[in-house]
Amino acid sequence: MAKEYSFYPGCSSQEGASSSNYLTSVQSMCDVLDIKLNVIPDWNCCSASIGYCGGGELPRLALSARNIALSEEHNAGQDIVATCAACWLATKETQERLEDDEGLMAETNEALAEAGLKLKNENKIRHMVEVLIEDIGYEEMGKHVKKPLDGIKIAGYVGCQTNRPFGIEGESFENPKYLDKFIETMGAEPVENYDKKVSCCGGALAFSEPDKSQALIKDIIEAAYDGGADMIVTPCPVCQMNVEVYQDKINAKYGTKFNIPVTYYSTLMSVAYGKNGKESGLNGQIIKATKLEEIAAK
Amino acid sequence: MSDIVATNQTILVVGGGISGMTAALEAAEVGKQVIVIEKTPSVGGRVTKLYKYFPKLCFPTCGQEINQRRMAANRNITVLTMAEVTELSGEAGNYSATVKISPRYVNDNCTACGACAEVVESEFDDEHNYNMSKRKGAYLPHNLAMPKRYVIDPALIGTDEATKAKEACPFNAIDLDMQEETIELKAGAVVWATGWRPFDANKIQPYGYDRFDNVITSVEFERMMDPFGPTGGKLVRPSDGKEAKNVAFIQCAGSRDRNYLRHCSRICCMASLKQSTYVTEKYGDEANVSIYYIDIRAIDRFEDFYQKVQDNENVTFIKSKVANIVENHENNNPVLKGVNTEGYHRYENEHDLVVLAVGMEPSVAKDEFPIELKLNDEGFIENDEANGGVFAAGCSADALDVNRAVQSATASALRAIQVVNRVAQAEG
Amino acid sequence: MSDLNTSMVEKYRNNFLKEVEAHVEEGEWVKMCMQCGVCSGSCPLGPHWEHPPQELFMMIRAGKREEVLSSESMWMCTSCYNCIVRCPRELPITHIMHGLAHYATRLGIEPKGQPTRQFAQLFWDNLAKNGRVNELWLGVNLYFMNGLVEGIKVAMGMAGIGLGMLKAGRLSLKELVGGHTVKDKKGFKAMIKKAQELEAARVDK
Amino acid sequence: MSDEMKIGAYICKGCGIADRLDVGQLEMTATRDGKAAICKQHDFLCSEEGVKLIQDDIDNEGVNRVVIAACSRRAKTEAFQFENVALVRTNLREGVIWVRPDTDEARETTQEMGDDYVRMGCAEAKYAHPPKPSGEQGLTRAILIAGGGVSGMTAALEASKAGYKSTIVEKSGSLGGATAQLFKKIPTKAPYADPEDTGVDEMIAAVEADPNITVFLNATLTKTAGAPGRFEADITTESGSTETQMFGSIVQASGFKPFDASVLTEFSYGKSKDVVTQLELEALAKEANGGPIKRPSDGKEVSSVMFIQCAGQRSKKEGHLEHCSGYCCSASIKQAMYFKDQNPDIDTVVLYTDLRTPGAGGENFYRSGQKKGVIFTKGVASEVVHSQNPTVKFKDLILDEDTEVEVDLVVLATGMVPNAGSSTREELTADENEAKETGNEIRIDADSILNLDYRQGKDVPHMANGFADSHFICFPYETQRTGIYTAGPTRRPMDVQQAIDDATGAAMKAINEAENAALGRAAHPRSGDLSFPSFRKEGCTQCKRCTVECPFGAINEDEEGYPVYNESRCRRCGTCMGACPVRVISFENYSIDTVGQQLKAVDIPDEFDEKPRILVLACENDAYPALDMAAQNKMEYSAFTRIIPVRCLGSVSLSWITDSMNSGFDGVILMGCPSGDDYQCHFVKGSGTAQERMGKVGDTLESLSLEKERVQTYEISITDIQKVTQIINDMESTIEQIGMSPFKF
Repeated sequence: MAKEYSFYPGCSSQEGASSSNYLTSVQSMCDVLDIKLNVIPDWNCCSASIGYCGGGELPRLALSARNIALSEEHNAGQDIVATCAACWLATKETQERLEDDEGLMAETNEALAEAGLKLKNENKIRHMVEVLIEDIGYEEMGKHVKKPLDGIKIAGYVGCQTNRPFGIEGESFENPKYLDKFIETMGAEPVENYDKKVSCCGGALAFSEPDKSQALIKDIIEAAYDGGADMIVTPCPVCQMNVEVYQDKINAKYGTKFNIPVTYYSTLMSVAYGKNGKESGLNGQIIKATKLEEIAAK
Repeated sequence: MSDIVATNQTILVVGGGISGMTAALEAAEVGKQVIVIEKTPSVGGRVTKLYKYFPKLCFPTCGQEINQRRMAANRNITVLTMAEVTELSGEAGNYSATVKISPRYVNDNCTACGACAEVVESEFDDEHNYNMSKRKGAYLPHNLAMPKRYVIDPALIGTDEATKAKEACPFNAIDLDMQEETIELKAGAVVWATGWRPFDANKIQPYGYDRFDNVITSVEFERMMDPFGPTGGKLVRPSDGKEAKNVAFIQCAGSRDRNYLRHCSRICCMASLKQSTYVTEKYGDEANVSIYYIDIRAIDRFEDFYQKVQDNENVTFIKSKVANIVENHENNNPVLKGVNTEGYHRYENEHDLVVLAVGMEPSVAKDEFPIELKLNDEGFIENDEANGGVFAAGCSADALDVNRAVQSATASALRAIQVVNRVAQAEG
Repeated sequence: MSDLNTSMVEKYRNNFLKEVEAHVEEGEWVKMCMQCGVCSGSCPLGPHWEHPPQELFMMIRAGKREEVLSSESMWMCTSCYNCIVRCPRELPITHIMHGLAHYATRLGIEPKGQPTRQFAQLFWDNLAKNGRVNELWLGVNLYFMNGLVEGIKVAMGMAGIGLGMLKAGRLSLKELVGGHTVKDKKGFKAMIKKAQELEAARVDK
Repeated sequence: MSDEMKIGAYICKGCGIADRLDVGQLEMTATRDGKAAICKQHDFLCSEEGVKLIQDDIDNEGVNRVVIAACSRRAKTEAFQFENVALVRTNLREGVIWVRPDTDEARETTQEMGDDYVRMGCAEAKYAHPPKPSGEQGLTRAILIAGGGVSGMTAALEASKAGYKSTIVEKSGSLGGATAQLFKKIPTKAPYADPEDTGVDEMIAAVEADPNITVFLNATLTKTAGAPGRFEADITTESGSTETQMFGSIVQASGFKPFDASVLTEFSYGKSKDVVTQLELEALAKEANGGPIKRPSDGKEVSSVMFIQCAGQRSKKEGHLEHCSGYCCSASIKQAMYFKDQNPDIDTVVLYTDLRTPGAGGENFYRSGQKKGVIFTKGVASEVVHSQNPTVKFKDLILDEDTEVEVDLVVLATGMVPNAGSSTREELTADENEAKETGNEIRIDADSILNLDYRQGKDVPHMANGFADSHFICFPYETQRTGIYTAGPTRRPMDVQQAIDDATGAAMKAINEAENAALGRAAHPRSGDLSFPSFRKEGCTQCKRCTVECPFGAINEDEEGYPVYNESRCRRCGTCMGACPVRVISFENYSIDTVGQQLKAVDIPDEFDEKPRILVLACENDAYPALDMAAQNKMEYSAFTRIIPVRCLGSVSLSWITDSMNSGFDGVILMGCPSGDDYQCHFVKGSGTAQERMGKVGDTLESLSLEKERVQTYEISITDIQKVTQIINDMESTIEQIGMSPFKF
């Protein structure tokens, strides 16, 4: 029987948005693993970690609270799952903050009442990666591999918000191993001791402070190359975008010759599970993941 | 072992480190019957693994020699090694303890002549050196081990080597059929002196103890100074055996931190100050020591020692909790990143070797005590009436230096004596 | 000086710490800092902070109100959460930085031209309008936030990226008109408004 | 011992001894040269059977001197314990076969080693007597406690709970000491969040209600004489009446004196009434009793306060304290809470350089202070400017700026000055000893606490920073006066809870000593030793060296200047014996002869045999174990070595050196513990004293026309395992260079 979850896709995975290809591959992956994602009806933006200028604490909490409340109403009893690090983090933080602070909880519900909603705050908020590790398990994930990703060396770039402050149970903040295990499970080779595994790509500041952020991104890519990587894989839409799209700019500025594809773990899994390039969201790559395309085309 | 006489006037001392030994000696020397239960094959505990004590820079084995002589001469003390208290019940004046004794495979006949070790080749991690070196499968735990009796590693049992060892012994001291034994002991009072263990440095992920060869712990560094230690007394770094002259000490590694141990472990500042002298003594002007700290906690006369170290030009103090360590792949040097908060100076400092001044946590975890005791949040035993006739000594009571641990143990001996004297009075 | 700022100065006179505790998100944690500096050392944009977090905390304790609130420092936060997980005293530093930035904005004494301040405001305005972020408009607004001429320059510089995204189907011109939105816009906006009112009642008094 | 001496020698053949040595030859040596009445061999002497063999001879054959020629005296000690005999251990295993190679060419010299050690053992046995108590010791179980503060009261109460009586002598008119002046104390129990009641009133009530405790108020000790087990104390009350009581042991809990803050003129102390010390703030807090604390100058309710840590402490400035008092950080947190708990709006700032709150409770308390809003600023105060309100000028070390703040009240965290009585700093050099006799000594003048009727001063000698502490890490209660244990802040700066724990330990030590002194058993480090020094009065020249050099002030002088030994004050180190120029001092089982005859028993080969002899006199506590451990690790050293363990290098008589030279030894090595400020000698200054004495050996050697290299003194720690063998081998090479001694007959 399919495992069902209440799904919070988030703004960037909407059609035509920056990580729409992430959603495509997630859907293919879930299809194989018999995971059913029930989208929270009428979900809204979580404000990520950058809404704080205009949005005060309570309005920002209200955003995620609305999503949780909608989930409770429409997908009762189901764990809320997010694929985007920022979505997961903001929602989970909201849940915790409201759990700890009765005053804020009361005010939040007062605001939610304006939208005809009420928050109970009882469901678990989870990242897709948690679902894979905890509910599916590496063994099961491995069983579905049809086309092992032989001969590809991959740097598992975990980034910040999937990792901190909550992270994945049993993993360390400084050296989480799960992404490497994913890579291995799909038959590819992880880069050992990837130095920049949990370094920051600048996040939203890639827009506002491009030079400072690109300096960070440069180090992330460089370390991957140093480790002999053919590609980088990440669980986070912001990481994926920042690390992939600025390579030309960085090359121009630093004289580097970066041209390394950056995909999601779900892209790998979808390809390994035998889905085609489109189903795996490979056409969403700005820097083409040729090795994956070759396998997908086989 | 069935010949051990224990009554409700007996004092049971759990733990044979310096605190347990002190409590046992004080009580036994005023005529009390004492049974010491020690988990490892020899008494002495953590201090046997220390090279020097601060602030005198004298040698722990020196006091151990005296204490061991006192113990050997005192017939009121029975020591059970490789023994653990698995159950404890009762109340002040009337306890019964279940003690599990693991087989040593060597009996009292052993003269420590070493004939068994000569024929055994297999080697195992040497606990005495925090597994930084190997010892044989038939071994004396260390030079000053008491009891001075060899131990056969359980992994040897059933192998040809075990038989060879047995055959090599001229005194019939090796008994390969020895079995785990469980005995029941009565006691009037219990001194709990199970001490501490170094905080698991693997958990301090930003410092990469698990990832970088040249990041070690203070207890490991201490073993390096011992001429009979893992490096033969050389201060060298693990990755390439190069002399470690540029050494960083990171304070509060695992202490004063809600991620690890919330308490201050008290000893680590002084331990690093002491260890800084190891480096400056070995390498003189070539030594370059950096101590990264939050607060240097050198109270009372320890302050004098701090001043002395501060006066050394080759030792630098940086008020900073190091943010993280990365490794320079070219030379395996650890690179420390952080901010000196005195005036905000950012640094990226490369060192030959990094020593984590790891904190002290109680050896027995909160939920592992065989009897319910009043503990504080940090897991140390409180001095509380609710604990009846069980009294904490040394680092079971708080994070203490050796001097204070001995003080604490001396006090706990009196508390135990008070109980058994009451029993004696009641029984006439 | 905004009215709000003036009234806060009056109210707290010399005690900036108390003001922060009362009005800044997670501000009650500031006093718990023990000046170890692990936050400052852990920040990816560390070198760009004029005053790193731990120093800001000390400045708050020392009553340096203007210097703190008008500082660009907290706008350097990338929300990487390194500081939070490493802080030995459990201070939610990321949130305090956001809180300080927001509070400064609320008082109208934030560094106006600070790019992250601009972007963060745009982001909020963007999402508050439809309930979901319109990435295209966010980008367009971002590029033109410093005026038309500057904007065209920036936009030209970013054109390659935009084109790439468009080609990969990860940027949609459909967003120019209509685009993604929550269905219950009315309820959504009422909720935000209410939350803002409740917060103002608490913070601005 | 008037009984007839009968030596039984027992040679063990186990552990390879019989493989490496001709045991028959050893037996012959024992009987022929050693004059052993009985000599037996056994394959496994430490076995039950072997021990029984010996015990049977003691029981049935009248053997009263037992020579066990087997392993080191440090091995199998539990097995070889016999009552009422003098026991000698001859070290054939660690001392001979383990330090020599198992080769044919080494066989002869190795055998010679073994034979010599057997001779030496028998010689020692011949001159040793089974020790037994002198009969001079007394049994008084009562404990004298000097000081009626928390430390003193704790010692009394804890001793009482174990059934021991005590007498508290308190100088002031009431019990409670400094703690009675406190409003609250630093917390002692989880969660360590708030100040606790001091509990001092309850403690006083308990003392007063305890039939085991006698209290003298307004009283001082005008004279303390005697020794453990029989201390005789004159307790004089204010009225002038004196009562003499007997005690078994003493706990000195004389506390501390507050630091004199008037030297802190830069902080306007004395000039501004609103600059107070921590102790003065306690008085203000007590007065307020939970209400608003008012400042002294004008009674205004304090709305802002700054605590200046380390005021006059951790400083080398004239009149300041060099030490850190340890408790003041927690005390300031506690005091800041006095304000915060009453009114959270009061500004409280603690200005510190290192916040020192160690241990589990300390860090919790620090956090609790922060939680309550106490501000902690890392900085150094330079000045407090006095005007209507005090203004503190300081450097903020974090913000790296000079700044100032005006407050209602300034509290100076001044430290503890030990109240440890008078002290004569004892110098190690003989020259200074002479200076002492001319009255040129260094004194700390203060009212004496104990007024000891001792040759070496009225109080327990002071250690670092004037505290009456122990010098030893492992033995925190061992002062330099036997049976007198210090507790509380007189020993080390500490807070109330630490003082309670400390005093409990001191009570334990006092009980231990009272009991053991009565049995004639020595205190640390030769715990349980029954031997004690005595002297031949006829030979004594009243030179007083023994009374001056005794590290423990154990020896008094009678009116004629003869030494008076106080057995239970003695630690049995033998420094007096080593000091005595006329060799009249001895112990039953350790004397000029027990060692002197051993070295004379060594067979000295002819000069042309090229077999030199090296005598090693090794401290039994450190050097001898180091030699043992070298053997254990099979590290070889010269076969020409003959080692004699000594109780302390301080016990080494110069006569042994001259005797050994005269009898043809080619070299002598003395191995003692490191001396100096961080001395490791368990007998305080035995090794240092010995080194001084050996400084004069050169003259002796010169008079014999011998090279001075022939006698060398080394400081050896127990860990110097490699060094000891090196030293011995170096001596062998030295002898090779300078040639054999001409004194071989």
